[in-house]
Amino acid sequence: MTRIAKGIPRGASIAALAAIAMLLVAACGTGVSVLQPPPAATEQGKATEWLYQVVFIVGVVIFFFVEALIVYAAIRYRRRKGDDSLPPQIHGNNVLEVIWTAIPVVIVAVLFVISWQTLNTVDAVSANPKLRIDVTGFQWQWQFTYPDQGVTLIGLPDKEPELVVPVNETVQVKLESRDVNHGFYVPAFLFKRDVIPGKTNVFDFKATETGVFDGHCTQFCGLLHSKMLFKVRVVTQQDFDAWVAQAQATPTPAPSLTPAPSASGDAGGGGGAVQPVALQLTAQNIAYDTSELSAPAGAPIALTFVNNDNGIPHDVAIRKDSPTGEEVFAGEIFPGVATKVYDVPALPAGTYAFVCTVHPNMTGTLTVQ
Amino acid sequence: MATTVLTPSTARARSGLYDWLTTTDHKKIGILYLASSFLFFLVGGILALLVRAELAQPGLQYMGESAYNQFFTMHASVMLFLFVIPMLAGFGNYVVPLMIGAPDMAFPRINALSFWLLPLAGVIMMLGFVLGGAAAEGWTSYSPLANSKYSPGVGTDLWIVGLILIGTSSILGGINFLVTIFKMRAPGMTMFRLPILVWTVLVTSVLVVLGTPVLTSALIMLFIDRNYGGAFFDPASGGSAVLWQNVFWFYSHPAVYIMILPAMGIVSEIIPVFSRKPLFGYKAFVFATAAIGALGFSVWAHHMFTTGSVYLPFFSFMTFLIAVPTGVKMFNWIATMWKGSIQFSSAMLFVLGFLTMFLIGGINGAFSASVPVDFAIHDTYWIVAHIHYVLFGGSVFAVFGGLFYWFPKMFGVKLNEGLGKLQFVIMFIGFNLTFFPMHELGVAGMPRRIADYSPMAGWNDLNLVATIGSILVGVSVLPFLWNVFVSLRSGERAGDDPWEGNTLEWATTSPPPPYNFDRLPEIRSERPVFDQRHGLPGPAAGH
Amino acid sequence: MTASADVLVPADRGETLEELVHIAEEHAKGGISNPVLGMILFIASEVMFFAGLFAAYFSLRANAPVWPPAGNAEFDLRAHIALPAVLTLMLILSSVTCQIGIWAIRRGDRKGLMRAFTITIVLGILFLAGQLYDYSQLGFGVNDGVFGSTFYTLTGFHGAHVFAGVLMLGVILYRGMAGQFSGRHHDAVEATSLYWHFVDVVWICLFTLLYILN
Amino acid sequence: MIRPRTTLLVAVLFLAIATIYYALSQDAGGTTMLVALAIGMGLLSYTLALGSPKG
Repeated sequence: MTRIAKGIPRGASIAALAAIAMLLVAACGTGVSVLQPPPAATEQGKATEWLYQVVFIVGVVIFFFVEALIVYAAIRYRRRKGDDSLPPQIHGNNVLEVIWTAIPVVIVAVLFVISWQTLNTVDAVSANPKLRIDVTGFQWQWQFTYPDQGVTLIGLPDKEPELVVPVNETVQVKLESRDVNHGFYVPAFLFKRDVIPGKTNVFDFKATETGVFDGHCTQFCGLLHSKMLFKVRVVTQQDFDAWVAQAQATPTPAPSLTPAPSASGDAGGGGGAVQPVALQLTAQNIAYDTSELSAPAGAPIALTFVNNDNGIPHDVAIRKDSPTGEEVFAGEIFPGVATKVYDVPALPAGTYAFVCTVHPNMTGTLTVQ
Repeated sequence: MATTVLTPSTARARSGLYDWLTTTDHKKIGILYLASSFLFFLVGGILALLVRAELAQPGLQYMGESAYNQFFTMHASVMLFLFVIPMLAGFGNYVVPLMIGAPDMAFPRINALSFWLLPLAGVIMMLGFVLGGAAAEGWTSYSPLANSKYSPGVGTDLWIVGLILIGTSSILGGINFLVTIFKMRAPGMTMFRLPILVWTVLVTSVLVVLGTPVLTSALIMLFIDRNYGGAFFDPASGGSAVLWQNVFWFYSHPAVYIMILPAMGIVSEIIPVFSRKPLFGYKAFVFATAAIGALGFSVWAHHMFTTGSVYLPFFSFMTFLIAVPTGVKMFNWIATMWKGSIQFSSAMLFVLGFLTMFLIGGINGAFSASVPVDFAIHDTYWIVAHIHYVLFGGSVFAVFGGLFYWFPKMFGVKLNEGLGKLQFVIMFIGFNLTFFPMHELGVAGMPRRIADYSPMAGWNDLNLVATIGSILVGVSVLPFLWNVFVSLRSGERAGDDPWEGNTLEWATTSPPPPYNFDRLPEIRSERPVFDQRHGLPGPAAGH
Repeated sequence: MTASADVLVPADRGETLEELVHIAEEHAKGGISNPVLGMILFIASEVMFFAGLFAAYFSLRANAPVWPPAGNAEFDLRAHIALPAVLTLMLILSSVTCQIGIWAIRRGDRKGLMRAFTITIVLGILFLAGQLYDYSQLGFGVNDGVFGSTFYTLTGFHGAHVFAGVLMLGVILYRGMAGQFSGRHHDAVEATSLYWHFVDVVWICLFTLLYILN
Repeated sequence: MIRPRTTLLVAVLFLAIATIYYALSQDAGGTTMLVALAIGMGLLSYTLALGSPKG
């Protein structure tokens, strides 16, 4: 009994030594980074990164300490062949229970306090940020609006939008959703915030280095969640000013999202040699009302497109043969509820697909004979 | 101890399929629970393999986004609601009345109803696959995505109905357990002599009885939103998207403890037996279990840190606090093994696997309690790693440990130890190969629930490793199926008490008679069978 | 750590044989009967079911700029309070008659139980009919924003519970006529009455909240 | 084992949590559920303690 009793502290110290040794190996391994987040690219991210390191080291030490105890106990006290003796029947020890309740309480209390402090840094919102950006999420793209600069960008399936911001300046992001929950996440910022319909979330960041960083939607938002990507490009103030000037000069790089006037009137125009054929298509609940349209060959088409999805942008693009085929026509993207008439040029006979550029799952077949 | 042989006439009076379909015997219902849950484990496992196959490389190779979203949604729904929860309820059903020396559950017919609701619910949920697509909003079914506007398919409605049925089954089961534990204990089986598994089932049942109805109400509100123009979760009509998360997680966080506490109970039964020592700190264990149950109800919003609409420090603090009773349990398990005489049976190996995996699952969970760190890892593969370390590395390893431990009691034959160890080794390696790399993917920024990722993101190798690991996990189930098959046909006869157990189920025959006990040993501690084997301990008989 | 610090023997061991016999006797007597205990646990569970619905109600109400929401004069339920008030009194009365039935069967008075429960069932059915009529008079539906959704869901699910209660009372009545209850054996009656009282209490909360504090 | 009245401390505990929660967050929904939980817990533990055999 006494021999074994002496064995406990020895075992524990061996375990602790092993844990520390392994930790040192892990920490000193130059160039090797295990379970490390990408280097933080914002001031807020650096605070989180520091906190992550603290939690990580505490976690690793606890893991190796406890795991060493498990392994040591399992090996040291394994049953030898032919050993039928009953080990000492120890029912418990109140001192030990208090110790291994109190120590974790202290550890989690410390972690809680430093987490709270870091949270105050990360979550702080400035009253007068240098730049404001309104981010709107919708299935399955992003729209970035610079209200003070009058610049709007919107992503398309083959062209993810790029949020351009100046380095070393406080940028305030306002998050809103037009439909379902989304998540605005930039791994290099070590930060995300949900984008929730009916609720506006605001956060600040101050980028500390230039570069291009990937961003994702992290809150599952339906069919093409995995395609809801964006990039953040951090540039110097001069480059940013130049970019703004260029963006303001070119009328919106991506299709505009300004609500279309209800356009039944301005449709009649474009009378050519051949009278256009009138077709109608309605988008509702992220779906077209029909999957089959047909039109005569060689005549232009006046396609009345009714978007009944409040706040959700749709359009009609016509592509050869299949939804991924060569594009022969792309209508303007506009949010509902609104109606627009697209003047589709005359098409040669054949099979076409019509598809919503924003929602590639909305498709149908257009037969031209 | 002499083996009592049942007289064939009474045992075989009513047998066959009809008997299994109409039985109210808790042991048969328990076995039905285990069998049905295991079938759903295979279904959920196949769905998981499909998901992993698609993620092995960037690009969409085998399925479109629509199928992928259905698969991961149904994988989680099946695994959580039709496998883990019923599997543990199955153990409870089989073992709890035996452990407390009762002839059956308090309400045998309600017990049968609880079980039969489950396969019905499972079939209803699965029907979506053949009726135009199963639910595809993730098992959390966040609204407004789950509203009819964005998810018009009937699959989501079937999912809701199935889940309400499962919830009803759980509530009835929970009430049954509580009444059984409080009212049906044998003389001498005081509350502080209950085996720890019974305590964990007790606390779990409280969580089920008080938590599950909140989920039912949430699902009903969602159903009304979807089908009758309700506006609960529809911001466009004055509803609130965050409200869904509040009511959903108010149940679904305690549900995590519903899925782990009985597993901890199983572990707490197996370690003492194979260490030949009593459980270290029995009362500390009971209090820790109760503390986890109580705290479990005040941490629901730690799933919602990134919504910007919860009071963060409150939930952060409560979440950190849960680590304390969990740590107490871990140290008590280790202290139980300390100075013991540990036998590496298959059951014990799975439990040792549990300790290691659950340790990781506890530590990587604490990362999320730290709010800023959660901002960095929430909804990434880190979380996928965390839940699988807890629910697979934790609960599933404990489930297999429990199956190896109680199989002899259920069927009178032991499972093959060699095949068991083979299964453990493959499963342990496969599991870690699958889920450890997900930590790295998570901190690198790979979001969960994506069907595809950019080949330039640098996630290719780790995803391939994870997929290879998942195949190993799949393969590891084969030796088990073979093991059950050969053992039932020609397994080693077990006898009444093959492991030198502590608790009352080892005092009866294997399998036990319909009424469980011919006679009970005297109950003077939490280990009546141990006391009987080694002589009753009394104040005078201290070692 | 030394051996003396180890708790070798739990303190609560070593009862005498008489003590063991006493424990066994206590078990035989055993507190509340299983069906009644099960019903109370079920009621605890129902409390949480309604908690979810009430949580939605309070949360949506707290989020709304004005309550009841503007735009529909019918949302002012205080104008409709007369019929619901009568229904409330009927439901309270039915709880009283239900309890009278319980007291009767405890005395072994089977006829008294039958009489009291018949009145309870009639009151319950009248309540349901009155509520359906009330629905038909209201100028909004379940699809009228959060107000309609919460109102119909809360009262509708309460109504469903009343309906279930009426069915249970009917079963009790049927079994009572078959002579299945006595002064000693009437657990099912007790359990059903507890459920009925619970449904009554929920209605009083609903009435207060939806009609008076609207 | 435990006197039924003592178990009502569980209800008090959850009422305390609900109060603290409301004071910090002013969240009506969560507070409703916590208060109901106090009632449910109290009812459940009180009856279980009252209904179960002694010991």
